[in-house]
Amino acid sequence: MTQKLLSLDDRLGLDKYEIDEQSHIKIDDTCCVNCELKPCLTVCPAEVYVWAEDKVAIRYENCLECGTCTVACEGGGEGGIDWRPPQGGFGIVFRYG
Amino acid sequence: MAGILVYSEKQQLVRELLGKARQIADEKGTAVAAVYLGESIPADVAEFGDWGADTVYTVASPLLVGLNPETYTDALAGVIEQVEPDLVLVGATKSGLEISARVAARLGAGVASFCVDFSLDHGFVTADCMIYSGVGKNTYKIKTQPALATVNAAVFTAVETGGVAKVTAVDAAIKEPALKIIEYKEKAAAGVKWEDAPMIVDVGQGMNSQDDLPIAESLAALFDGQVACSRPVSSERDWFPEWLGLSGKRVHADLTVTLGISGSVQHVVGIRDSKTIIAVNTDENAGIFSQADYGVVADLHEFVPIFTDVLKAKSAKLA
Amino acid sequence: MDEFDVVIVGAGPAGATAAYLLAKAGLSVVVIERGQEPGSKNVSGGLIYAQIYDEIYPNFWEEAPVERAIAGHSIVFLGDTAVTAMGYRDEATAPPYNAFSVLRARFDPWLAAQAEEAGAMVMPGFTVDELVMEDGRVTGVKAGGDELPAKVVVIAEGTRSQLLKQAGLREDYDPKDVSIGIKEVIQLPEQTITDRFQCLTADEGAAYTLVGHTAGAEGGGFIYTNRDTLSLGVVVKIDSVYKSKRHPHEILDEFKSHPFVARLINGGEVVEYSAQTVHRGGFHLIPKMVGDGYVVAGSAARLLLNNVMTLRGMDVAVASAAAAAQAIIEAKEKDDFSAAGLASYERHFQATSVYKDMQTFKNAYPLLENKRLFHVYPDMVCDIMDDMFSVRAQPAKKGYRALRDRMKEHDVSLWELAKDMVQIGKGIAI
Amino acid sequence: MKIAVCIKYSLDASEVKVDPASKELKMAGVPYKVGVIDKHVLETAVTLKETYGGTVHALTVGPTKAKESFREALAFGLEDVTLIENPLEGEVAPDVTAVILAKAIEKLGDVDVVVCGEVSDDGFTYQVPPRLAEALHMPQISFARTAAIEDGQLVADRDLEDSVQTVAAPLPALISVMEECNTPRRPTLLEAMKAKKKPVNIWNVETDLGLSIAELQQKAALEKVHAEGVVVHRKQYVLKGDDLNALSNELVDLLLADHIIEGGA
Repeated sequence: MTQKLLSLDDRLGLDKYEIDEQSHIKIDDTCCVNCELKPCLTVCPAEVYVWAEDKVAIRYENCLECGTCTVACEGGGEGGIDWRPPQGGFGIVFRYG
Repeated sequence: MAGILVYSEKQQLVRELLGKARQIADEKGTAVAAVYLGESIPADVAEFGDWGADTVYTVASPLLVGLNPETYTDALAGVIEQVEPDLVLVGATKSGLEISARVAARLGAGVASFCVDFSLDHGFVTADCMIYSGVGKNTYKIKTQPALATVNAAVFTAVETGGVAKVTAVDAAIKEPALKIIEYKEKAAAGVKWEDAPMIVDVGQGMNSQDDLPIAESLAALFDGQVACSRPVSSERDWFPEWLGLSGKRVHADLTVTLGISGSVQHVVGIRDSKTIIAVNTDENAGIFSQADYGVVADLHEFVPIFTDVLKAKSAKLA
Repeated sequence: MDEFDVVIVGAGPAGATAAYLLAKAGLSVVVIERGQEPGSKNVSGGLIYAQIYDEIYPNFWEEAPVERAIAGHSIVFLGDTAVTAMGYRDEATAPPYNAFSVLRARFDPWLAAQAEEAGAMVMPGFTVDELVMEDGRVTGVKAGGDELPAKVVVIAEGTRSQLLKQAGLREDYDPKDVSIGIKEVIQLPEQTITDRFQCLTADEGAAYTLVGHTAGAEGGGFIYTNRDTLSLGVVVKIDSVYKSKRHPHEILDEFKSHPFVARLINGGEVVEYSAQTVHRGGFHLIPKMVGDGYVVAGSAARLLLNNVMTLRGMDVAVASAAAAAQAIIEAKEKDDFSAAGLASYERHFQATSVYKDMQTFKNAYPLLENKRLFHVYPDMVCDIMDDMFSVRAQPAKKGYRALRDRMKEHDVSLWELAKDMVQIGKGIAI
Repeated sequence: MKIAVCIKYSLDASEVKVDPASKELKMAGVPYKVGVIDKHVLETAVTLKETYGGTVHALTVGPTKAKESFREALAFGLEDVTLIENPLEGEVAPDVTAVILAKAIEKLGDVDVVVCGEVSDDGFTYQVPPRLAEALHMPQISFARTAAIEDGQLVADRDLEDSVQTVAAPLPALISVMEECNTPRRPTLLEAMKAKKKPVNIWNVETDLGLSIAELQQKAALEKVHAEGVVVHRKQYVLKGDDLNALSNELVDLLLADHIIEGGA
């Protein structure tokens, strides 16, 4: 009775996205460099935020649009994340919800 | 004739179509012919006999230039009407897709698109066709005679038979086309597109720096391959203007080696049509390993140079 | 384009219901929804409590795409491998129904269709970029390259409410007060679900609330039965996620690995992965719900009823939308859409049964802060149950003795236990 | 100038999954929408209209329930959309579609330009535009990357594998465009709201187009006898170890043994 363990990529692969060419997430790099906790690296359920050398890289196309990053960044980080909803029709498309 | 007629403006594709047509024709005891359309007929056109054609039908006309769909449709339809084959295989190039459909409309025939296999049974053609970009396969019975089918490159294999073909000129009525070609520009041969490369090295975020790119380039060079990348490598690091994936390009190389690619489905869509996939990643749990034929858990920066050397020493030729 | 009476941001339960009621009352209404279709951006655990929906959409279950009528509710404490459960079930084969499981991508389009039939214009595929403000008064919205003026804007954009933030109409959220819900939809044959969850028919379902086994993050899990899928997820506080240094999907994996959970989902195929922020609920967090030219409804107003056993968001949302609609209709009669003109919204909302339930359970919210509830007690309860039911070589203990020994083992003092019991009692019992 | 555009309510083929055990294609719940290519088709037509004047009329063959899906198309600034109800069970074959569309274009009357997409998102046969051109006896510019009217002729760049050709065709003419031909506009909210009030006409093949359903059924030259999903099996052979030299040799030997590469450098 073992359930196959799904990797995060497997999971994100189950979802449907309409990918915009432009990112709906912007990062203020100076905030992130000064941010000690960097909660976004942990809390994002799609691991949209990845630490790359000296800044936060964004994989916005995986965003589930849950809003967790903004809450974590406002209260636990330095407020470097500017998250806006993707423009109409783009982004995640839940088929079950 | 009854039998199989083969046409493409790409000579290699003609040979591939002949390979399969010959095999089926031999099983059924029927004939195979190739069609050549052009301004003039080259001297070596009979060489299709080497690849399985019993006959080569030719149409020569000054109007057969620039792949003008109207004149090529007239010519191919003319040959078919004269020869009366059971099945016409047309190479699925853009021009082939266009004129096969026009010919079929004119003759009231059916076209099986992107055929990957077919059979001739009891007087009709059955064709397996790829649907939904390769997710599925439909089998169709084609109810018309002739039946047409379009076939992509590298679906069938050319087989040298060493036969001799009879060359027969066909007098097809070709009308002056309404469509005029004002300017004709050959595409530059340089700068092979990723889509056409036989081998791809697909670089992901696991590669540390742009200075490491020669690692990938050396590997690609062994196979006349191209170095491509995932979206973040393109859009965030700006190493390449394009990327592979759902939102980018899709390749169908014989061999794709991914370096530091984690394997999101959005990216894998871009490479999944590759015949063989090798993945190199430090993370044993990376999703890419379930999408690859061969996985290597190692740091690409250390592994790939050694791998490249071993390939050089043992073999670096795609089968 | 003429000015609309009402522009509604978001076609979720709150937005669609406000639109439905306002359009029915003859107001001109447009709903702007950023998803391709209503519901395509929306995620929730997936239970709706029927009472308030039935008031607004009588016998909605006959038409609406609900999944199963919930017959069984259980709260389950997950120990290491053991469980202690408390369940309630009654048949749910005929009205009045208590709750239904729903999948939002199916249910929300139905709600939006009701609004549209009533005469509202529903515009999916457009994101509202900002509120248009004049002298502190909301006068319309900017969306899809256009400005759309309105007498009143209903902000029903869900938990994130970026618009309120941008317009300076809400404070930053505190990660202590917001949870992240991570969810999977898991496909299983309809009959398997019916059998495994002991349902009478495929129309009947079960809901489990589970506490414990969430990798040290404070919160709990849920499993709800849909027709041929299960909704499974964990809801954990955001601050505890980053303190735990565990990624959300790892917390979900830990939850799924518990034998009790693993057995329920065995053989199922995950078909969707989703996440959503969930407000903690509680009166002290509700922002200003009314201002000049706007009202806030549903999750955007952080409305949620959480008493540990149940999480009610979608019926609170609808109740607030109905109250807001009533206030807007009155404002329209007076032609006064100022904060004062719309002020009856809060009054109407306070008169709803949902609000009264929120009041009843207002002392439940501190429970969500109680770490022992999530980390210690699930295991401890299971251990005590083990003492009660297992026959061993050592002499058996009576209940109190077992309790004291296990408290010692789990490092819980009598004083702490007493305090927690009072808290639990005040929160959900007395 | 009167422009007819042919668009299609297509199955979202990227959503079709395969059951690995039974090889069955899982079609339940796969959504339909107006095709991705069709936005480029609409953009081409509307740009022509804006540049040279005229009207744009969209035609589509599909199920009646598709009606609501054409709101966004209308928001591009079309005069109208006409949905020709699918007279047959299931998907309409390209040969049948071309016959129906040809008849509908004749009914519109005096059409100068017909704009199509090179290929539909789901059928993916590339057959409808050339078949339609044959049926209408129109010249066709296929695989177009541009579109313009010059001296009463349709002029465009035709993009083939080895060449790009600038070609001209006298009107009336058909043009089938590639996705690369333009960047479709995003209709604004107000445009979309106005489009919501525009009608989607419904035509019946028998009463409106005078076609016989029995004859159309006869026209379909292909009969589907079997369908199955394609499961790509990757070998998923994973190598690990600290000795990278040994790893490299092991991998190369495997590639040789499996005939991925050929021996004898």
